[in-house]
Amino acid sequence: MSDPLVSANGIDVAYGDLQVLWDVSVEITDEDRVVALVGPNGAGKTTLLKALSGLRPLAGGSIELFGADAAALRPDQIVERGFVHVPEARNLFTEMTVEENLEMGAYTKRAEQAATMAEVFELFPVLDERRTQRAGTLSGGEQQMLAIGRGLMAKPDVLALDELSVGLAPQFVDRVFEKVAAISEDITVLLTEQHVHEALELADRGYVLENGRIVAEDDADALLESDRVQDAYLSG
Amino acid sequence: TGGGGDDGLTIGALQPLSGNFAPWGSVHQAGLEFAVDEVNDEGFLDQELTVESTDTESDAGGAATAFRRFVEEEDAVAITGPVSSDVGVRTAQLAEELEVPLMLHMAGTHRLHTKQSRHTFRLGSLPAPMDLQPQAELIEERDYQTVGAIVADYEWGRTVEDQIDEWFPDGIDLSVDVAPRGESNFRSYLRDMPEDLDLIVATGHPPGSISIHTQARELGLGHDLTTGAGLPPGVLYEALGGAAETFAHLHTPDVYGDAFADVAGRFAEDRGEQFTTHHGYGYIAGRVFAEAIDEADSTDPSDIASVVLESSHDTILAEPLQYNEWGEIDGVRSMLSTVHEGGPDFHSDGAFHLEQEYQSSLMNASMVEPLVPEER
Amino acid sequence: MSRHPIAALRHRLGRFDDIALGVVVLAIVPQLVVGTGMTYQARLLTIALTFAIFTLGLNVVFGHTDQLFLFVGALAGVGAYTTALLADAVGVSPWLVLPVGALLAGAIGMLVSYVSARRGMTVIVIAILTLSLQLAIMELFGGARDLTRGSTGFLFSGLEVTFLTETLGFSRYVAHYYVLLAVLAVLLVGYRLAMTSKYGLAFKAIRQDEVAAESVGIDVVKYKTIAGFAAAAIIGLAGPLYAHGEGWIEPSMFSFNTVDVIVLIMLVVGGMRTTWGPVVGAGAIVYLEEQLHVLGQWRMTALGLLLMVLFLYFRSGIVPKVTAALDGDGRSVSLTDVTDRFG
Amino acid sequence: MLEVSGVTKSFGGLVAVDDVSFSIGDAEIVGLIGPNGAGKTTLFNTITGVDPPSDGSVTFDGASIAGRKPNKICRRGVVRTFQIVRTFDESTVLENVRTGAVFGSSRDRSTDEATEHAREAIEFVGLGAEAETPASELTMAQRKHVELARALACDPELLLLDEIGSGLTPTEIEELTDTIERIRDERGISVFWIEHVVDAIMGTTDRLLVLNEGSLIAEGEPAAIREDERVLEAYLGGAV
Amino acid sequence: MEVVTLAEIAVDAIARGLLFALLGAGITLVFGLGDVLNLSLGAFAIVAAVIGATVVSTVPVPIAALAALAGVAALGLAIDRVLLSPVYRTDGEERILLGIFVTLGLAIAIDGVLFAEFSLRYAFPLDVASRTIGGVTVLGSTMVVIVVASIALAGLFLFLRRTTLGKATRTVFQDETGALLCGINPRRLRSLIFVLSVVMAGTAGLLWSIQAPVGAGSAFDLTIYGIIVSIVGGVRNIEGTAVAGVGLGLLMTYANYFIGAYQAMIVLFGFVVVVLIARPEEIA
Ligand SMILES: Nc1ncnc2c1ncn2[C@@H]1O[C@H](COP(=O)(O)OP(=O)(O)OP(=O)(O)O)[C@@H](O)[C@H]1O
Ligand SMILES: Nc1ncnc2c1ncn2[C@@H]1O[C@H](COP(=O)(O)OP(=O)(O)OP(=O)(O)O)[C@@H](O)[C@H]1O
Ligand SMILES: [Mg+2]
Ligand SMILES: [Mg+2]
Repeated sequence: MSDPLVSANGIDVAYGDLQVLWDVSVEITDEDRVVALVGPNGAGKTTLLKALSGLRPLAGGSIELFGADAAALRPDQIVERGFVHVPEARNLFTEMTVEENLEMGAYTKRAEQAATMAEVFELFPVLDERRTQRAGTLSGGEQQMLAIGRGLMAKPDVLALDELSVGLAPQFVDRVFEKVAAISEDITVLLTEQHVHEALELADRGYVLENGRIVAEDDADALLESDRVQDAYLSG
Repeated sequence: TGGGGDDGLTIGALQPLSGNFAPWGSVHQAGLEFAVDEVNDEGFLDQELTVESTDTESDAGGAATAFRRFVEEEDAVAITGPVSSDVGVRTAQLAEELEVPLMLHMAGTHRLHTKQSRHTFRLGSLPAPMDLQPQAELIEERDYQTVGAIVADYEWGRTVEDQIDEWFPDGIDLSVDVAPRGESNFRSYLRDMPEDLDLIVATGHPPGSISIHTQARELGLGHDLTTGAGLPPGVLYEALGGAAETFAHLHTPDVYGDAFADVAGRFAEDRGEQFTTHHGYGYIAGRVFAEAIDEADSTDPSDIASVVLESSHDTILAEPLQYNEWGEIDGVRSMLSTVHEGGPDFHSDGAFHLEQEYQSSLMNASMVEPLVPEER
Repeated sequence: MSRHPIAALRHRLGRFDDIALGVVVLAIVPQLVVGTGMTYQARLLTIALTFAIFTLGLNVVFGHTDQLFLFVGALAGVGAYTTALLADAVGVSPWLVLPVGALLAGAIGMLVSYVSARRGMTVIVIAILTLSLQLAIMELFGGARDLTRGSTGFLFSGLEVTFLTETLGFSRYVAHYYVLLAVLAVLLVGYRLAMTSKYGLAFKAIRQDEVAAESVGIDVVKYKTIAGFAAAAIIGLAGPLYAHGEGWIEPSMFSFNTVDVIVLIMLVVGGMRTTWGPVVGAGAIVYLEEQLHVLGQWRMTALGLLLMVLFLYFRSGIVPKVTAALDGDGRSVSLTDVTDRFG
Repeated sequence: MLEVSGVTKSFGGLVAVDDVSFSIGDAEIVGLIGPNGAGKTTLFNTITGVDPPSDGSVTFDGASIAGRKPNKICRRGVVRTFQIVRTFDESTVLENVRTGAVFGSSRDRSTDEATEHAREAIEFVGLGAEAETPASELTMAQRKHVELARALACDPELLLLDEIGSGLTPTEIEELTDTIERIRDERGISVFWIEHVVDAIMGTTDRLLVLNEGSLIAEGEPAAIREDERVLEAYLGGAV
Repeated sequence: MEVVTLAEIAVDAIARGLLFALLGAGITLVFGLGDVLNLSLGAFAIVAAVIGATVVSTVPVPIAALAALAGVAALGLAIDRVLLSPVYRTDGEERILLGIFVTLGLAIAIDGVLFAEFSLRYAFPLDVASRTIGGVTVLGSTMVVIVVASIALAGLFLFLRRTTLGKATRTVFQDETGALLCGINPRRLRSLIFVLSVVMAGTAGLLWSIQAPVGAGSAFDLTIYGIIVSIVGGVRNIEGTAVAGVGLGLLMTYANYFIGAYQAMIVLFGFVVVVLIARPEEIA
């Protein structure tokens, strides 16, 4: 039996009166390496990640992280447990340098800070070059790399990447996907992606979210072949 | 509280019960209430006299609104209480407009009256010339040679600065500094004062006069006396402790006379508290209004004002209280006293008593120029 | 889509029906609450209208363009001192030099807005900048004693309308109330016209995103400068009227605590970016302040506590709340804010 | 119509755009691609006046626009959208677009005309059903379309789009490219378009510019760019 | 005027300047790091002085000083929890404005209590002998002010620059969600910073009352001095605040001296206006 790392059980989430997630259940176990979450715009992918990382309260259902109830935890407590979310909006510290941003990423893992930072710089050499530049002045793609790097600094057990490749140049998309594959040796990755095809190729399992509900869940290969996904996302 | 009028006569008290002048307000209020209680006990008025008081927060606009409210909503026949020149000027304005007598507590600016004023009466704080003359006399009497003064940078302080020039004897070594009104650290001004200072004049900086005195002592200037504003003696005693013995403040109630001792004795007996100069101002206001109502045989505020203006009242001042044609105080003597530990004769339980440093000669209203309003 | 000219005119006039109604109501008020020969209520009413005008000015510049002017008092003072001193020096009626005071205040507001827009200042920088100006100008009023008679101040009058006092026989305060009401009515109409025109549209865009506003052709500096000028001129115009109502000019009438704090509260309580918010806010706060006197020396504490509660839990303001409630009932909303419906 | 010549922009020591020259003609769709940080957005900023160039000239229809304010440039007919969307979120879609119609165009319109014009632009991008919805309630893709409609309402001659397709699904991208082609075909507007979605941009543009480390390294038809050695190395990598 | 007197005045001015710097630090902390311009800062300084002056008659001086600081810290914590929590729940411009409004209300309320119940001026008595160094007499109280204020500022500086906790405070200001996702608890940091800032103000108030009595009437002035120093020093920058404090202390004292009181105030505010116009980007 595999141990569940993350499990959402029938959760509902709403923005004010507007409910966006309906009875969503997701489970990630330590046997998963990469799990992809796909679906059209506005399906609720981001919202689901926010619910998992504690940024949105639940209107119903429950969430367990690493075997313990997590519905009432604050985001910072969830980071401490080992679930780290790299948000779609990036949320960098724009007035601080690249290096300081990374340093803050390691807030809960200060002891390993230097070593992790070296790994991140190896992954994204451009960040090393821009070490002392203010994060707010980085280009769009550079910011995306910094956001991922900062997430890695927390040495998570599960890393949730929202819109991993947005704004990245093609050669970086490939590089980043390779890196994610490499990361997933040690870390379980949950990602949402517009490059549905690539994402499902990288992932071993996937969920399809539409209109706030899970409409399909399967091995990635199977999803990739399924009509539902073929028609909706891969027609181009 | 609630409206008076129907079955009684109301005196409105515009008291600074909070804010910078709060120490004045509460004491004045106590003296006023005591006077009214006595009047009611004596029963020489047909109707019960009551006091309606409000907190002006030392703000002129607020005092103006309250003034109107007292007169129009509470039917007050007379008003008292204002402290500070700014409040004094604005309320004096209203006293004339609404034709209701106003007895000021502490408002010293000389630009208070015009020759047309008929309803505004000065009491506690004397106009600048009358403030400076006793000090000038003191300098001559004691033959002080070196005098330093710090004045505040606003109307009152600048007036004092002018009056110093006018009244102080020629030939003394005099240095005058101007400091901001809100200043409380005077060390740099004091460091620049001449050596061998005899006297520091701080009456031109009322909010800072206590600080000036303590800081001068800390710097070891070794002067004889500091003269300061007419603060309630209780405040001086609290703030200065032993240093109060060399801080001479101005007051007009004759605390050394029998009349004062009488009232103070009764007050102590009744209220169990020490009666001071500023209780005295409230007491005088209550008494004089009551007597004027009696004498006028009318509750019309204007009639009451006429009586105050024209008659003379024996009070606890050194001289009878009287006013000139437009309400400037006339024929007054003021005293410079220091505060010492131990209660006075009339109230031995008290914490402090006053000792007289100097008593001025008789001062007449003619030494104060009234305000000449412009032609429009 | 062409419309019949009369229908179009109706439509235009219809935009002012709430203003007409409101002004009529305000015109009746003194007849109801001010007894003959009474000055206390009359003075409160004039204070409320005066502050409603100040608040309207702040609404334009702060509500609509996010420039937090914390020198409303100083601008009013500039208007008042300029008018009074100039009238005195030249020897003419203050009415004649009133525009000079308003224009001078307007020029100061314009300059501040221009510089702050050019320098890309955020709301907080503008707030601190204008607060510093407020304090400096107050020092000037108090310090230039030879000109202003320092903190004691001087008598001021001369902004009366003899038709009201002599022909109609109103008391000085009631007459002054109608003068203020006339000014307010003109300003409300002007405000409505401006906010339903392209000015309102530009303000709304600028407030939300300056960069985007510029990218679609809006001259941000120009519109902010216009707002700064208009607001400051309105405040500078009301300043002498304020002084006339008090019969007096002195610096403390224009201090941060006496004017700015109160005006800000009135704006928030009444409702920012609404036509009637400033008027309702001014009325409510003047009334409330007067009621608080029963608390004696605890009035100020109570005021502070009340403010915090209002700001924290009621910051959308009375007018928007009432409008929403009426809308919710599906009833007509004659007092609603037209800018919210048209743009 | 747009002539960019020798434009350079540096931030402190960093040269973000380095001596770039090119031009864009009438009714043309030109793509701008390049690695992250190549200077694409910065180049847009120099053209639209958000960040004036440190050096070089930009002329539009023969008149210099370098260093002019963004609002002036907009009214001249050069209008942009933003990489990170900047809609007026408290306003409805209609108000957003109307703002463009009123201020963005050199033409004077009455209020009613401006509203009509705005509605037309909203229909054009397919947001007709959302006209009265506040922008804050829309999805990212919809908000990008609001920006597009707002820009169109400014009557541009040249439209600059910064990664308008990022974050969209392939189906949505297809709709978007359609719209962009219609903008050129039906309205005769030129489009200058930054995008990392290679297939979309290759399939739609007439011409591509490739920026790398601030310099223009290639320019030509999509088919040629695909083959270009330098572009393959700097940008496309193994992706194609 | 003699050189010695000028030097003595300079020492006094530096002491005053360090007090300005403490107040400036109080503003800088909460505004620069938390987005709230605390208009009630001066009130905390006065509260500390009032507590200190009141309890000093019954307990030894150091205990009275600690009690005063503990008092403002507790008050600060309570206010942070009760009043600022709703402020922090908003964001962006709305938070800035709500911060201004709520602390304005708070300033009025605290001043109101002081006005009503503690309307005197309060002094914290401290007997330290004066010392003459090279002909320049330095008062005991001045020495205490300079030493204590310098230690407080240096400690604050080291905390912010050298400790991760100190650095983490900056993240909260810039992007709260980002901070949360790094495992930082913004709420706790904000409380810490707010308490730290009012303790700085309290220290300033206590030290001020050693030199000259203070009362409720000075509260708003102290806040203004804090804001001015904070701005001139560059709002994000504690070293700048310290330098600006001392600089303005000297400027004000000498301007007062040589050109007169109200002109000095105009010079001061004029200076602020120039700084604001010259470099608004450093402020917000
Ligand atoms: N702050 C918010 N307030 C109200 N509604 C919101 C908010 N954020 C998102 N929504 C709505 O919730 C729904 C789901 O949004 P979400 O961002 O989770 O979708 P998504 O799948 O991540 O989409 P995308 O691919 O565009 O990022 C959408 O309809 C969106 O409009
Ligand atoms: N204000 C600034 N100060 C310093 N450097 C800056 C500034 N603005 C941009 N840069 C740098 O200039 C370079 C170009 O940035 P730009 O945003 O133009 O890139 P881009 O080509 O749009 O990249 P992306 O595709 O990632 O959006 C980047 O390295 C960025 O860090
Ligand atoms: Mg999303
Ligand atoms: Mg870019």
